[in-house]
Amino acid sequence: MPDVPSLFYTFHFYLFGLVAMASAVVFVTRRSPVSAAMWLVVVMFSLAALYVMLDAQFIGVIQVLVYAGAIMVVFLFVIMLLNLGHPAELADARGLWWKLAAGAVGLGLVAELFTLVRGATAAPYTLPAGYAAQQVAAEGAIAPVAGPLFHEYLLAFEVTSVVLLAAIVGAVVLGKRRADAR
Amino acid sequence: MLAESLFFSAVLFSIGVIGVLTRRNAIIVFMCVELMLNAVNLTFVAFARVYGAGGQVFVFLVMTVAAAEAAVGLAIIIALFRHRHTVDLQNINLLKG
Amino acid sequence: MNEFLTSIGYMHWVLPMLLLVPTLGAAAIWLHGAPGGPPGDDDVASGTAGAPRLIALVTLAAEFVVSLGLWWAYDPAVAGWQAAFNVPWIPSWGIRFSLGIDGISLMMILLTTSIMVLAVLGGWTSIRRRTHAYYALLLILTAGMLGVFMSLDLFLFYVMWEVMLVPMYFIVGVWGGDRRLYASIKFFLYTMVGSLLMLVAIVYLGLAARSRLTGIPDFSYDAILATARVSHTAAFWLFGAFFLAFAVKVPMFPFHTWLPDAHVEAPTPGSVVLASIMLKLGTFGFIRLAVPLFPAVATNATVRAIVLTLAVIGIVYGALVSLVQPDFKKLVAYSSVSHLGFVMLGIFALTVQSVQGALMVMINHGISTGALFFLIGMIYERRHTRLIEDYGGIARVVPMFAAALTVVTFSSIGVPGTNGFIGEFLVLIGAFRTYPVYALIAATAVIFSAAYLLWAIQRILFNALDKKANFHIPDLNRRELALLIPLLAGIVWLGVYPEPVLRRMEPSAERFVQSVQTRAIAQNQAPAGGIE
Amino acid sequence: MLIQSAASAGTNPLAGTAAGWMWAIPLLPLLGFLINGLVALTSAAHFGPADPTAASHAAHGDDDGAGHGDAHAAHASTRHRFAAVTSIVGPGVLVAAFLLAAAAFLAMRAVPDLSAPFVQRYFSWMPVGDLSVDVAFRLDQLSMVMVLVVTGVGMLIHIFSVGYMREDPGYPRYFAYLNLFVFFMLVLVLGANYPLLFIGWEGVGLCSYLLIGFWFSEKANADAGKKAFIVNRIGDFGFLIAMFLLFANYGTLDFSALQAQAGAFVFGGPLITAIALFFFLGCTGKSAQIPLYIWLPDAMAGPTPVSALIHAATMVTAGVYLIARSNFIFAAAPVAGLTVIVVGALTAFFAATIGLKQWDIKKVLAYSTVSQLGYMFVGVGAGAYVAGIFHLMTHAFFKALLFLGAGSVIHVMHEAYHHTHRHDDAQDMRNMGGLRKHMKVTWILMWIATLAISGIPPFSGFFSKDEILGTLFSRADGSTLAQAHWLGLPGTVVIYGAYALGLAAALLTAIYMTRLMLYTFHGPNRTGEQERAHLHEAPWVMTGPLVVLGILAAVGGWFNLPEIVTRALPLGPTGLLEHWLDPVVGAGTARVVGSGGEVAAGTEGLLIAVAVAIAVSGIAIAVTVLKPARLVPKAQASPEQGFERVLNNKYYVDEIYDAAVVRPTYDVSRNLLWRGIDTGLIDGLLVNGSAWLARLTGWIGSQFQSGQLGTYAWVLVLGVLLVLGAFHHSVLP
Repeated sequence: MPDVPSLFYTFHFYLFGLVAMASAVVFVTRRSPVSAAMWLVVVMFSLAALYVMLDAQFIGVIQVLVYAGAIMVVFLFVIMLLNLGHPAELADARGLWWKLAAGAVGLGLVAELFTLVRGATAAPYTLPAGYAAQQVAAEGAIAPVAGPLFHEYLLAFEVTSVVLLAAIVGAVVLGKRRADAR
Repeated sequence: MLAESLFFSAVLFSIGVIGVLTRRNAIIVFMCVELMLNAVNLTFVAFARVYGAGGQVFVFLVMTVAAAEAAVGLAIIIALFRHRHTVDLQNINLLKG
Repeated sequence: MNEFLTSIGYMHWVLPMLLLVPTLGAAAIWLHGAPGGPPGDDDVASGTAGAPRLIALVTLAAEFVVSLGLWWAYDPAVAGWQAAFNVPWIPSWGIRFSLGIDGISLMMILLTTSIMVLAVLGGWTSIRRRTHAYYALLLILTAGMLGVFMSLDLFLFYVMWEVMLVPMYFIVGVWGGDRRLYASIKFFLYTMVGSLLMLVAIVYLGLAARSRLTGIPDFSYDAILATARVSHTAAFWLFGAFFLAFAVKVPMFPFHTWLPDAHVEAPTPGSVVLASIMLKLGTFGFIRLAVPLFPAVATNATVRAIVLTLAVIGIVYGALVSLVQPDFKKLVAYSSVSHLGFVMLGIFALTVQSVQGALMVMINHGISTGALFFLIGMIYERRHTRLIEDYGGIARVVPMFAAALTVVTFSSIGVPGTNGFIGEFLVLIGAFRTYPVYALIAATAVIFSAAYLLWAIQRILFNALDKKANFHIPDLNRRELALLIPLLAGIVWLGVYPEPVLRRMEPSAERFVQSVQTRAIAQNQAPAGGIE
Repeated sequence: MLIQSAASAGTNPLAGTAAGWMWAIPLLPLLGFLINGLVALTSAAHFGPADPTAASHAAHGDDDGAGHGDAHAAHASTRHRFAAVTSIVGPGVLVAAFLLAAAAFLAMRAVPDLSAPFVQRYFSWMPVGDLSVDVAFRLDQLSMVMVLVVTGVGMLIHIFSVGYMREDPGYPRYFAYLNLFVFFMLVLVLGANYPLLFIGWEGVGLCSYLLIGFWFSEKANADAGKKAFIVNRIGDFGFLIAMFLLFANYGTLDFSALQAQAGAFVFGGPLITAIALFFFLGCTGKSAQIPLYIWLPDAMAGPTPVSALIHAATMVTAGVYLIARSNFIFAAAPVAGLTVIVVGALTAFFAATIGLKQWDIKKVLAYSTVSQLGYMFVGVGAGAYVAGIFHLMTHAFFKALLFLGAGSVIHVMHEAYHHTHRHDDAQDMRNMGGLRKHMKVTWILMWIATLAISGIPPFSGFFSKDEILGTLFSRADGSTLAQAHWLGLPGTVVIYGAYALGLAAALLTAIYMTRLMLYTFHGPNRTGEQERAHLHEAPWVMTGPLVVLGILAAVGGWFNLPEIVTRALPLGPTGLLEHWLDPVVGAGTARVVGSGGEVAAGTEGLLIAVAVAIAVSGIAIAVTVLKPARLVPKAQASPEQGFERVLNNKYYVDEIYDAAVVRPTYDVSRNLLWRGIDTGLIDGLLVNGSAWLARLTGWIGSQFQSGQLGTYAWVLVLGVLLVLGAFHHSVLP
């Protein structure tokens, strides 16, 4: 990748970013859980595209597979299972003041985050520009992630499996109808 | 592209927060949380480009946790729904001591 | 006597032994086990109280005998700590199990061991439920109180301080009267607030005295006294922490309101221990820690004025409030506020006479007020009321009780020839040298104390015997006489011939006054550095 | 424990004589106290009290108010099991003590020019730092006189009590208290330093308390005892402060050591004046002077011999003794001396006016005692220490006689009522009258005492009272007192004013005493027909001591005859007491006299004539004005009107004190201090308030715990905003 991104690259980067934000806005404003979920899937895809553009091809793929694919499917599955979407369920949003307050909080948060990220880049640790792209070119998309994952973060990686196991067990236990539940 | 990524990330995160604050449907709130996680992932990926691939590892871990969370969280919602026949958070205050 | 004591190496083992004996006694009661049946059962009636009660009595009697040797073995002419016992306890924190006594703690230890024996006798029949737990707690309480008096390590001091707090909380809260929970929680919280601050101060001091080579803190009293260097500001706050801890315990006005409640609700032995010994721990703390550790603060004109004002307010206020109490126990409790005010006046007036007087008041108050609470307990056991108005004219029915109560009352009033006079006189005559106005106001207590106590005993003992319930109260029995006679003897002995006691305490009191004064001057001249 | 100090005893010529046994003089009564106290307690333990219901009934037999305190003496008829032991031990120890005192006195007399006091040091009482208080007795001429008076009069009263109290169920207890009193009184007069004197001082107060409230089942009696003790304590407060001042400035409390420093006292300085005035505050309490005299009339609630011994002859004169003992202090403080004179003179007059309208025979005597004590203070205040002590002595004789005589009368009245089962006031003079026919001996003896107290020569009171007034008059010129100013008034004016008050009081004394005699012994008998048959003279065990006291009251003046008399008549030696006391008080007196001197013989004669004339006219007025025949018994009497009523109610001083001091104290204590500050402010606001605050914060916190995830999310997000904001401000530029 060249130092100065091409117009094509820049255009698509902004495009996917805007799509992600717009879909996110649509997502939180949908009343129906199903359509909300669908819009969220759009956000996920846009993000996957951004990941790819940020030289994280592997993550982009995983994003599509795990998030957009697996997790969102589970969501949709649950929504269907519970048969949500009755008018009573849809009368979900809160009052105007509540929304305004939430919007103000959101804007405040954006403002604060923004000022924070502007002040943050510790120069001594930054890699040379384009290093990530060269690495991908040299080692492929997976090796740069797999290296740290199985060396420095091996313990964390292994613990993740425990977390997943616990989650599976928990989900099974919670999902099981108890004998006395009736 | 770092600044733009971070900007996108901040906006997405805030939208997620607004969603958590305004919605009462447990599943949608849950999805908002997922959105916030994704926003953070974007930050990680963006920084990984500047500071090294360690950030991508974290995204990997976050996804795992998100998956686990989704499993457990949805199981809880199902259990709650069975019990209360609603996923409206206003009607659920089991946390009250 | 001295040869005998030396031959058995008495001074080498006496202090740890004094802590060990009650602990073993408590363990023995625990091993003996609780009686079967529900915990609310009347153990005295069912005869199961006997074993724990006997173990406690024998243990405390042995304790008293062991401690008695100190009377002879202690040599007032020798400066410094005696009967010292010092072993490492938590070396990495510089905490040592360090014990030792001077003339002041000697008398307090003897007071404690003697009063505790009587306290067991005092509750012989009135403590009826959960007796095994009660006697075990009483023994632990004894160990805790003695530990405070003999600790030479500040951390150990704190530990002992808390060790004695817990049993007392339970004694009030479990065996107390109707409002025992309120009283015990109030007692506990009041004391805890102060003692936690004290812990902070102790840790600060321990760090301030840490070794320059190893960085290990040092909590030993002597080391802190010699090497802990704290800034003036820090000293002020540390003194404040100690002050609060001890002022609550004393109790000084306005930290006294836990006392009437705790006294009224506590069972008789609890009241006695509370009044006779535990209140002294507060004033002892002032003498041992708060004042010597921060002489510059303690002798600061403003600080002294505040403390003395509170002390004098306590003296007069306690007396005036006693005047109008309908409950005899409460009356005595408020009179304690008044008496302990004298102790504070004596300590902070900082003359040899006033400090000696303060120590005498501590001893005398232990004897006289202890005896008063015993007497109240005896009559309460017979009539189940503490209200003064429920009595009247009972001197006709219980002449021996009346005689004892009268003598004790006059001791509490401070009539010359009884012990009460010696202490108050010395405090006032000493305080008059440095603070004549405070002494003058405090001296009015001689009028008020006579007023409230005489009015009370008149309404109890004298006047017409006009209530049917009082017609057939039995007089004191042998156990009660055996309990009271030592106290009455003490009242007369200390009133007529206090010289042996004064002689044993004098060098310690003198050292206290002198070291505080000289060190205060030194500290004021050479500004100390802050904690590094 | 008794360690005789060889150092001090060896040098004194009295060592090794009977005076060396002086420690035994107080110890004997103490021994008596122990034995009698043990008898009282053991018998109670063995036999238990009488059936309380019956006892209570006896105590309430007559409910006609105060003033019949002696009722119980005759009411209860249960004689004590060990009464015989008490009858021997009680008076026996006093007889022994008196004999020892007499032997010591003879030993002292045998030593010519004895100037140094004989001090025996027994053990160290309070050695603290530079304070050193020893238990030590000091026998000098002054304490010798006091010891003789205390043991002598005490012995007679003990013997009298054997008869008076023989029917009382508390007989051993009574003697225990009385013995204890004598012990403390002897400690008071023998103590070699102020703290030891203070032991006696408070100890006698304690015994007084116990004996006033001896019949404690009557609330009035218990009240009176309590009042006496508390009022005395106000005085004791002054005594304590005076001691503190002495120690703080002179570093010792020992009489000899202080006297040695007397030269260093700043004459008339504020310090020495303050010391003297604080001591005098103590005296006003113990010796019942204005403003603290109020307890003494109430103290008549005790048995009559107690009134005679404690509240007339000995304890109440302790203040006079204290000033005489501290003469070196008072002589250096003329303003204090003038204060003593003024208070003494006012008390003498004021109490005498109240005495005019009292009906209770003991109350009259009580106010008379207050009045006579006023005279004594005028004497010692004027530096006439000898005169003060002299009057103390003669007063002990005639007032003890009067009280015991009154006791006999009451005893007889009571027995009469007892026989006829009537409940009436045995002490009210309106119920008496014409008793001279039935009680001849008592009647004669009482008249002797009356003439003595009125100041009729040659009875003892004449000499002592005249000496006080004469010396006072002479002090108006040239003495240090005359040169000082008191509240802006020149000392001379004050002294003349006090002299006039003294004369007025003398007139009133003669009137009220004659009134007492007329109403009690003369005129028609008002006891009632049935009772009259039972009136008779008291037994000899009671009249015997009366006779002895009668003789002393009659000839007591012999102890200190003035020169003007001895020059005219060869009655005896001149100024015996004055010479005797000179080593103790001579220097003090000389200091007060200053440049002044004795009055001229002619003036002195005139003064005596005036005094006698006043006394005689007082008696004459009483005899002519008062009509015993018109008196009706108490039950039929109508209440007094106008000023008489004010007098009868003692100027309402008790009521004023009650409203001004006692009630406010109780009210402030109860409502402001206890309910307001303690329960309200500290417990209510601060203690429970902080608990309430903790609960409130907890409640507020718990409101967030709604269980609503939405709320939690809001709180969380707001928290994030805050933290980020703070981070933003602190970290970022």
